[in-house]
Amino acid sequence: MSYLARRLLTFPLVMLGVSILVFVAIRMVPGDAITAMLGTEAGLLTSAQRAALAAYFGIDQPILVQYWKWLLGVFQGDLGISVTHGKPVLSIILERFPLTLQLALMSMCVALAVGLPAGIFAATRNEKLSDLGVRIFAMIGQSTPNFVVGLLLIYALSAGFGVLPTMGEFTPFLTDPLRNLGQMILPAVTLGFAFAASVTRISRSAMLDVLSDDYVRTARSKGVPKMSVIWRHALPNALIPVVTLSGVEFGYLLGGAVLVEQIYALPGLGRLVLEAILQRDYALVQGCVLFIAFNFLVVNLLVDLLYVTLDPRIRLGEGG
Amino acid sequence: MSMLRAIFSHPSGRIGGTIVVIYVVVAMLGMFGITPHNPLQQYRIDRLHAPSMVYWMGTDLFGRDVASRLMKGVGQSFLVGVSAVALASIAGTVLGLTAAWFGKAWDGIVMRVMDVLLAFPAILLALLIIAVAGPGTWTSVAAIAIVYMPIFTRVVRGPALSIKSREFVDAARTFGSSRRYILTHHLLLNLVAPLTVQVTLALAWSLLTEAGLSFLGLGTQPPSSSLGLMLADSRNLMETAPWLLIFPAITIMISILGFNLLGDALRDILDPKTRSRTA
Amino acid sequence: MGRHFSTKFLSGLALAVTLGAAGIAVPASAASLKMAWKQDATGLDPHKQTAFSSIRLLELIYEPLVRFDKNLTIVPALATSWEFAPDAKQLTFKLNPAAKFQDGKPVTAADVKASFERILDEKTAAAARANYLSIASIETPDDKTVVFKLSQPDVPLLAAMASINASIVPAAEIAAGTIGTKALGSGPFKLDNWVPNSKETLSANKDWAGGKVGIDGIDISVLPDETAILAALRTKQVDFALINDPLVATLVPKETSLVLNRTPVLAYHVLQMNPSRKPMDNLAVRQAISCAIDRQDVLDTASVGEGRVTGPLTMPGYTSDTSTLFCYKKDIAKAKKLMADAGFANGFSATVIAANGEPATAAAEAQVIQSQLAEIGVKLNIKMMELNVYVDAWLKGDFDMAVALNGGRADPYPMYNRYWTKTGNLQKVANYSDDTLDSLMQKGRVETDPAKRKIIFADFEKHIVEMAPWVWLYTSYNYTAQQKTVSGFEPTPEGSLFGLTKVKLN
Amino acid sequence: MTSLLSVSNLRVGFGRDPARNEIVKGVSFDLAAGETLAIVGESGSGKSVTALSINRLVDFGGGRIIGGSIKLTRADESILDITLAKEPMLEKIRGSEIGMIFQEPMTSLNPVLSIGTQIEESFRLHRGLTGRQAIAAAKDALDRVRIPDAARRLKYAPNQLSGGMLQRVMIATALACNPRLLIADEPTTALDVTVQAQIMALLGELKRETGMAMIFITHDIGLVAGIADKVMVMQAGQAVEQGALGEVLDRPQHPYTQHLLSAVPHFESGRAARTDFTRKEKETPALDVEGLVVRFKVKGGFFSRAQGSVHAVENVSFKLMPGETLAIVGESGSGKSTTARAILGLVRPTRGSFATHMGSIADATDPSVQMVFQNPYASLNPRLRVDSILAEPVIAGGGRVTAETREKMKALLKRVGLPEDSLDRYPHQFSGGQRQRLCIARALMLNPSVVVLDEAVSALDVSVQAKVLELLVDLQKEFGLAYLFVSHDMAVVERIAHRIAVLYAGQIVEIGDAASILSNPQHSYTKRLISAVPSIDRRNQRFEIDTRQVPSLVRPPGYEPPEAQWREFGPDHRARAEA
Repeated sequence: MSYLARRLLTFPLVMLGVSILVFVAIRMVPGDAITAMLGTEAGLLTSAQRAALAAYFGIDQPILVQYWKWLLGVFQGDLGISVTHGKPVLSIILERFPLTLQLALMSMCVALAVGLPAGIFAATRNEKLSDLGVRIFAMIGQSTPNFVVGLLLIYALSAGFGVLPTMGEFTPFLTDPLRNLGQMILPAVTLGFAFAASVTRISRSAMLDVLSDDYVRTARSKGVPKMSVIWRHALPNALIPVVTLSGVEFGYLLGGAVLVEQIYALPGLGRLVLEAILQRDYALVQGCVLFIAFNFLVVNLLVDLLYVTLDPRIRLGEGG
Repeated sequence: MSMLRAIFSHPSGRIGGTIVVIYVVVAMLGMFGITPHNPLQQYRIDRLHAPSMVYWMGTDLFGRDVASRLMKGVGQSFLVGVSAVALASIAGTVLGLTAAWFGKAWDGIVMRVMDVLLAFPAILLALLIIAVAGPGTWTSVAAIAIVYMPIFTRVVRGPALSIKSREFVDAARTFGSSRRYILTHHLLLNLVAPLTVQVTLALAWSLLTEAGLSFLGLGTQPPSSSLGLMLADSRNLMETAPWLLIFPAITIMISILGFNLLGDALRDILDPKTRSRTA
Repeated sequence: MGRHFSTKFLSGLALAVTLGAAGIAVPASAASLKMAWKQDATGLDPHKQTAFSSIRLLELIYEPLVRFDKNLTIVPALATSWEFAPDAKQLTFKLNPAAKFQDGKPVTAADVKASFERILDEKTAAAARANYLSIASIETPDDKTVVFKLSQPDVPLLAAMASINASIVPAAEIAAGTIGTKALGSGPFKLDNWVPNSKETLSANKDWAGGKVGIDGIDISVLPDETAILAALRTKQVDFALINDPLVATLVPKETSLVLNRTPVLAYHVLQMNPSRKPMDNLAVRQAISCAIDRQDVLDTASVGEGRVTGPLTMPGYTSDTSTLFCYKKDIAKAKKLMADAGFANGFSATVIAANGEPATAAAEAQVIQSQLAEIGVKLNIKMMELNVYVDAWLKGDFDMAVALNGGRADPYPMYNRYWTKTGNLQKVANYSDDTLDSLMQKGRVETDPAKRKIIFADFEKHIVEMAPWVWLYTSYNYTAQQKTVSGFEPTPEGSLFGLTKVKLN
Repeated sequence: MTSLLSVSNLRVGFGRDPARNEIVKGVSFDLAAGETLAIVGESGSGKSVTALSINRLVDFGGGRIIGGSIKLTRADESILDITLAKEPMLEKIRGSEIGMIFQEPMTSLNPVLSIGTQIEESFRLHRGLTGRQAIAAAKDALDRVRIPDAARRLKYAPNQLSGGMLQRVMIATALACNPRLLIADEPTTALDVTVQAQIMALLGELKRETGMAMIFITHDIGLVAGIADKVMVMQAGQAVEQGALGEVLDRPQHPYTQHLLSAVPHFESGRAARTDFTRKEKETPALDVEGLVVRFKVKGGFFSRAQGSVHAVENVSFKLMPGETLAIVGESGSGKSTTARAILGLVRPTRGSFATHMGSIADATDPSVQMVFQNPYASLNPRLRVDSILAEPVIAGGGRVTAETREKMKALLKRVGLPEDSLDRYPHQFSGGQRQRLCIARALMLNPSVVVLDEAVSALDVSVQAKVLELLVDLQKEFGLAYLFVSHDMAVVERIAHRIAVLYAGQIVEIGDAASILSNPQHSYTKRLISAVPSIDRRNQRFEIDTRQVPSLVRPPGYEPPEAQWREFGPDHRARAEA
């Protein structure tokens, strides 16, 4: 309880830190919304024109005033207006978010569906040949940058099977589930690859740890069959580090996967932030980063809550 | 010496160690310019030449020798990786150690700042830092270091807290040992093992990040070569000159694999928990 | 660099993608053209947007008074006819009586007056305002006639009006302040929906005064990577696409179902030197650099030969035989001698800036030039920059040398007056001017006889190449790729997509 | 009586090459139905491995049976050689015919499953019970191990129960299906001595009720006396002696057994207390503790408000004379370690004062008081060489490490019985006993007058304990040291203490002359404590089962305990008056 309470208390503090950091950083980047919009043509502007544009973009006031105004807005649920989109930042983010969420969920499903059984299997085959195979595969998975995975995946699929990802206009899941899945499955596998590798490794080592724990020995001394020892006694305990890892990874995935979105031409959050940075759309960058950090922290809190349901030791306080 | 023997008698340590040794040798050769060709020399007559006896891994769009550029690139990645990890580990260790030792407000401030950094997706944070400072080798060093620093801070703070409550630290306090002595001799010395493991893994990670940043055009600048940049340059030439993709891709994979394997082996060797499992 | 700027910084991320069919292909609405481009528009205000990508979108929605055809001849748009007074100090337009805005209201002289007054208002912050400064007043004798009174003779003004930055917008919308938030023009397509950096939906304007549009509409998707666009073309997800990177473009014809349209463009690749900095202030040094560069080699390496070596004048009717220009053939001996004369026999170091991915060939050009200049002892450091940062430095003239892709115009005067006259807005970027250039530009501005103008500008070209403040390299092509089922597209040297009005889907 | 279990020439090895790494080297014994065999040995003797081999759990710890046989007579009179049985067969045997309980009750129950679920599992597996039947059976099982309020406790998670309770749950689980053999592997080692007595009593009763046979593994030969019919003594993988309880205890044949019985401290109710010191009240005490109070604030709730305090140490006062040993005894949570740590400045006292002959101790550490910690593995920095370890107190005191210092190190090392070349070695190159000698040497580097020994021998093997105790006594005499000896182990305390202070719930309940207190305890808690101490003399003694728990030490803010009333029971023996 007090642990969760402390997490809740630091939440706004961390959010405040994130907001200050992003606010200052994005303004330290050379160039502004004017050059971003006009490029070299900005050189044709008279100073009166420049001032008019600065006022339009809201970058004419001192930075503290800008920050204060923005912060007041944030407290009222208003993340500002994006100058490139001409729309409230929040509505732009919410347009992009379903894709990112879906991608993150799908990658996590891929990772857990592959990684967890593989890790458990390897743990029960400790030091045998099949264990070694799984470990090597997981190691390679963890060692390959996801853009390389995406690259090689597309190359291998097209060269070997003549299959290509659907790279047209993105279709939301509700509009056309089949087409949507056709577009999303390869990106999800690409992101899920390294994720699955991590899950495999951590579930294997957690399982190994747990299998040598006293209570597993106790279960065996009661005559509990092997499968039941693994699934009923060991797994719930081994899940805790897997949940941590998956939570952190999932939290990061909710921030968008810039490289993979780029490779598969998906309009996700990652690309949104990148574009916003490039176009010096300050409000959008700030809004996105704040939103991403918020999600990350919320996911971490949810992970903590999940612990609590998984592990009564945390629920009741250690030594209760 | 006994450490080396331990690494090379550990199965993944043997493979990882070998890869890392080869990697370091190649990096050194690349760094000091001992390559089959000058990596910057443009043999424009031999543009996009397939791998041959002269050009082991072919040539690129400018007729530069891919093998030489690869070696130079490995050297570059290594330089960035090592510098970034050195920075991150030193800063992270100091912060983690002092946070654990002094606790209270200082701990709160340090850990909240780290929380802020961690709440930023790594690649976005690096991107912002680079956008501010302009792309380049040393900017990517700084960006990778700042992104990785919170991890070191956490890796140090956790064990430091537990060592702080170990009996030998209590003992030191009963003698009235100075804070500096306790921090350096008792805490830091006992953090060497987890730090070694983390440094190895961080190296793998920073190679990965360096490749990603260069791939985005934010890391090493042309005409210098780095693995990520070579991959980025290969993107539109993959169909006509696949060697431009394949060699750097494999190099990245294998080198990161090497450091990861070594890190795993070190963890097995240095972590008493896994060691005692066989006892 | 002009209009060709865009956020290609993203292009670091890409992959080539080979053949094969799409996972699941679904036919879209029957007669809409599915189109893809890499760069999306950055805004909807036709008077403010200068980005190439914005103009490509806006020229489908808005119309200026006149426009260029594929031969860069000025043809009617909203105006059916126009004439200069003999002293070139008055320009009169007759508007098309059938012209209507997309809300059904007719386009009147009052709308034209209001539009230009808006452009000229400093508060609007229209970058193109500089081109229309000679307009002293606007008179509207009747609903369909507009008279521009000029403060001085200005022949290039007409060409300057053939720009989407001089679009006619409804006076009512100006009053309401909704320009830029609502796209209401008189052009062939209506913008139904826009999700920036993701997609646009356009439908054909049934009431368009210019004639009947061959398709029902256009669905544009933004695919941030040109190899992804190629993949989408190959899998028939897309009927029509814009391509910037010559390396990608050359892959299109390999696919039997695809057609590549290639049009020479006015924009030019150039190595800009900064003559306000040492040692580039020394004419001999600049000339030596010009002589040391093998322009064809740059073109062949950086752009796989896709393009043509050019002098400063890139527009049809003004181009000259490059072999007559100073040092257009690489001459290392001469270059070395010039260097020695200037006192730099041992060379010097300088930094060249280039924008990341803008153009796609920038980094490659810089590297080839670096290697070529090394032959005369010039040690070039390449500094790649994110586009915005580059623009910032470029505008301040804060560079030794810069690799750039600068936009061209159909007329030499608006194309170069900003750089090479003493009062040009971008003189601080060019940092070079002399009396010869200044007087030649002034002569060209007032001269109405095309033949005489051609001679004036040929002299200009010869002189500026010899003074070598910049080293003009080559012009490349504008590429569009389409399925064989798409017919009727007519590209222009400006890269305009206006030709889509004539396109049919089979 | 027919033989239930017959083990012959059992050999068990570990690792990749089990034959090379033999832990059990040919052990044989027989066990009849209803009989109890105690296997006694120190760590590494192979006693646990032997036990784990009987139900083949040893396979999961990396062990392999490489020879011999284990013949179990099953309920249907068939005989099964367990060494040859396949896993599915073993799963049937485990739990239903052979039950087992382990040393660490805290970790031996699955933390994420309720205890009810864990008990029910046995019934489901071996009796085929489901649903309500299984729950009812589990409740009965808890009742059987005398856990009050069983129905409610079924829903508890393991971490909600104390160690003693958990061990009862373990026993309930192991006995759920009435196995004919129970293997108990050091079941009380991790528990406090009064709780140990309870568990032993419970095991004794259950044995009588069910008529099961038991194999009881322990390092404490004193504990054996209370429960075993037969004893087997193991050393280095071999059974060096076995026989009937009386035979082995009274007429040990093997030197190792004799050593265990004679050299190892056994509780003798004060008869073995030291008599080599006479207390002179006039003397200046080496350490004078007056009114020591240590409280820890308990924070809770959303805004971390103080909700009260743990009164860990409550008004503790004593005087320690030069050359004297005062033992502070108590069970876990009694505040004995906190007292020691407060004296060394490791815990900030809430109130109270200390004085040594150098004057009162304020915040600064006083070199005349030094401490030896419980765990010799944790109290030496593994990354420092012995010379650095010994130099640390000198450096801390602002001194320099000179040739003279090194000479002193060598002399001290020699004095505590360590080899001369120890200075260049690292702690991991020493055994536990040697490390504790190192800690003692380190404590003596600054010539202290008081040494606080916090459970200083508890982590050591019994035979090593005796030697370290001897060393401590010798050093005390040689240097005139005063010892504050904190311990839970009455047998050890009897060997070293001149005086004893009994701590219960943070307060001294009885203090005085060691022999007097041990032979004639006055306070009810002291009585309970002493009667719980196992002894070879108390054969097959019965304990009363008592489920009282230590009272909570958490008090509301501002709470002050009432003034203590003391009653005198002799010249140097007084106890707190009870309500």
